[in-house]
Amino acid sequence: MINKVVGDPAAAMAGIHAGASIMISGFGNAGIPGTLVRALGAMNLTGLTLIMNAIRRIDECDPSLFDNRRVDHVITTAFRGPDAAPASYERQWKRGEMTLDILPQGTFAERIRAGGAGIPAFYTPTATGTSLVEGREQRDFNGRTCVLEEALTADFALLRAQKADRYGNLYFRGTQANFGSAMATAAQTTIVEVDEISETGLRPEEVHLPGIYVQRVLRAPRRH
Amino acid sequence: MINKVVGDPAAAMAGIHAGASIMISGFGNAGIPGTLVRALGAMNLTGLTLIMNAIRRIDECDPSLFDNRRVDHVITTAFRGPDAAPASYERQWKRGEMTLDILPQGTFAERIRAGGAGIPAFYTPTATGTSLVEGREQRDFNGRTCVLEEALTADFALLRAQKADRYGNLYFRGTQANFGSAMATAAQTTIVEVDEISETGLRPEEVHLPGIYVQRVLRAPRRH
Amino acid sequence: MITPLTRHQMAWRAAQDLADGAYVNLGLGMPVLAANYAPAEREIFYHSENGVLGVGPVAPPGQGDPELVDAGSQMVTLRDGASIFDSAASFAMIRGGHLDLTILGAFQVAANGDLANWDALSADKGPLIGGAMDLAMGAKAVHVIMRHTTRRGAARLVTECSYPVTARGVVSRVYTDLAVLDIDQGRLVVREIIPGLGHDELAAATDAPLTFGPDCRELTAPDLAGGI
Amino acid sequence: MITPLTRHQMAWRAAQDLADGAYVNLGLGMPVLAANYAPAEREIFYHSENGVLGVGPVAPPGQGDPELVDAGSQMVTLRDGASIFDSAASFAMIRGGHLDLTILGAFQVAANGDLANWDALSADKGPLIGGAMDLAMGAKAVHVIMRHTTRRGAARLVTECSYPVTARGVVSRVYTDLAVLDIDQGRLVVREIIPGLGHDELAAATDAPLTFGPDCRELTAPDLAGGI
Repeated sequence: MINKVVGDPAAAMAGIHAGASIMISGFGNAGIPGTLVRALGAMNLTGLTLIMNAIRRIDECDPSLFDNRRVDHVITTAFRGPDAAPASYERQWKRGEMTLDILPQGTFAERIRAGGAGIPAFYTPTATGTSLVEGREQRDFNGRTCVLEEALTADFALLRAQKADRYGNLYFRGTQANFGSAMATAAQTTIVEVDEISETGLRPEEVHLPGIYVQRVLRAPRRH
Repeated sequence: MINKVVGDPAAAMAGIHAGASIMISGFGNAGIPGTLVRALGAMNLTGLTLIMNAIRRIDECDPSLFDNRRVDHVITTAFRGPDAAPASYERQWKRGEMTLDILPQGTFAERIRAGGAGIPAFYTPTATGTSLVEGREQRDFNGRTCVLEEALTADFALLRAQKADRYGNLYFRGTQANFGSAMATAAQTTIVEVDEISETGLRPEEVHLPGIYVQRVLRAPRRH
Repeated sequence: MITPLTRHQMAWRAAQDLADGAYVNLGLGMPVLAANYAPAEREIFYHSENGVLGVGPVAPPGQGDPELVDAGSQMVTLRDGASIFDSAASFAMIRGGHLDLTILGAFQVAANGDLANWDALSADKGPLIGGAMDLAMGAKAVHVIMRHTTRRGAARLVTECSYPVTARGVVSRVYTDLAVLDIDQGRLVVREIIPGLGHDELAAATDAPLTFGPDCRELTAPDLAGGI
Repeated sequence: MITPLTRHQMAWRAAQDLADGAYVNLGLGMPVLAANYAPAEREIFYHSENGVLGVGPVAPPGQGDPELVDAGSQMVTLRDGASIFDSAASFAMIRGGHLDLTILGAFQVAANGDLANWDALSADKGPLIGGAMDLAMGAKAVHVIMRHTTRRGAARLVTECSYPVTARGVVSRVYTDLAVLDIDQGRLVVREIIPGLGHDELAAATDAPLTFGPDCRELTAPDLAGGI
């Protein structure tokens, strides 16, 4: 019998190892898997690669990840702290203690989607003519210059959704899905925290992300 | 005020011209826009390019399109008639009166999705090592040979859905969506026949395809 | 007297290998019959490439919805936990390597795992690819159900495919009416053989060298109502 | 005495050009204010790149859902006909050329339409791109709202951007606190100018040649409560 529901954060996070690459969903405060991020911080793993749209949201969840230098590499679209004074991650990057890939948000989303969809690489017009693509492979299609972008995958994805069932099917509330849907497809192991576990199973109409993309589900109601 | 609902098939099909490229949704009998296909047949246009998963479904809707040699080019994954004797389109192709691009179904779907998503080209492992990719541009990614595929777009897309509202939002029943969702994004003008027009507007939860991708909606209940 | 397996028995045998919790796409013909014979205690999610994960039984007569069909255009039901999506998403699932298994029919399978199942090169008919190339390249495992030989007695298990190839080096297991064979590093390894059939007789019906596993067993299947 | 437009007045002016039925993405800062000032009789669908088409007003205090936010992370409501989708779908919509218009803020705009709005090259801070590059490349039209000069008086409308460029040759209209300008084949054409400001004074505040359209009008805006 399929049952992807786990009982506690330790079971949810089992197997995450030093050096792992981890995608984390979230845009603004929507879809941030706060319980899982804090559990990650408590694991004291080093050499992590974090893949998330806006890095400040991880820092807000659990400053220990950066304060304790757990992260070696970041792939993001927004690597800027909220204050005039630099954040710990900005200082680490400026000091060369952390490497950074900064991407346009649409390229970030599409690279992750490609990673889950078995598309190893694609061309996009975004960022052509900018400093981001200097020295990169470019090619014209229909008179428009495009840059080659490769798929992005990860060892783990951490997501937040509103509801799940034992099959791993997910229902997102509001704008919770954001990058999470694509991340779930691109990670080897996808771990989701949810407000509710549906005992009866989600109806097909309710399923925003099929359970095939989800390996573990943890009930962790949102802190208000 | 936005109102994409049109009153009759003529208004729905306005502007479709000889030589037009037309995507048509449908898999099995689900999502076939029968009323629109019959209206297309009645327009007596020549030089059409039809883009559809399985060509026999068009022929079943309206044999006149092929019987009257309206179609010059077909892009499809299944160009085979249901009977042992060849269908009219098979005969026309064998005689060289019609050209054909035959594609794997996933490549067909992804090329259309790319057309709607502003991705001019992508690599896929599908069909490598087969006669379909002989002489085509190929490249290895992570030790796997892939073939370059370009986006597919069209002048028009004809779809069937269960419900729409005046904004063009669509709700699909069962497996009606199939290729239609992607086709709607890849066509200049998307025309949809539906069983019901929702006067109150679809709820966000009901919207499978946002109205931005739909230009015209026609009420045309399914013939049972 | 030697009795080759019927179509339903071949499908039954393939179904016994379906794992609990597996996500599986069954091709048209014999493969889709396998869904009828999976052990009842196993939860299996059947994927249909037109956009269903969790296909249930075919709808009872008169109760089907023509807008809810499987890849064989049959009106179907949905199992608990099913979901529906569009074709681009469905093939992203396939191509992205998320399906545990696909079981396909074939004209030929080569000892190196090459699969030929998409075109019989008929002189009068047009080509038909459908989803087979994506399934064969994308699924984590590709199993094939096919008769061991053609009606004229020609081998379907070959050293090199003469039919147009669907995908290279992808098949890992073949269920025929005579045997169950694994493809292991370019070798055809016989795991099961029907009672009364000699190893040399099986080899004579095969156009590639056979290896008989040390644990090669009898291939037996229950009587099934489904005829030949 | 010359009175430059306030932030809200600039947003108001940009909003007057929003067409009935348009699909529009408004960037952070002044652009998003424009939604408050679109003529009431026009139906406009505001897109938010985190996955909303049909963003409504900001939620009343205490009634917002923290899981329903716009691209500025504000808790918002939805208008009739709204839909929600994920980020990959949202950027497919943007990149695919489906949005009629995006209005963005900028550090600089060049006379050839180059846009610089993503990085101020701060010594201590990390880079922030967000969705601007996709919006600038993908939308059918790109309009910019920005002050005509920096606080130190340096021109923002330039012959060539000195800030890192977001996208090349994409901007077609610019709303400043002094003027409304179109970019037409590499020329900055002034369509409207605030009362009392001389053409030569506007030219002096601009680092690229200006063309004054034959129908150049006065740029006026109502008094608005929104302060500066």
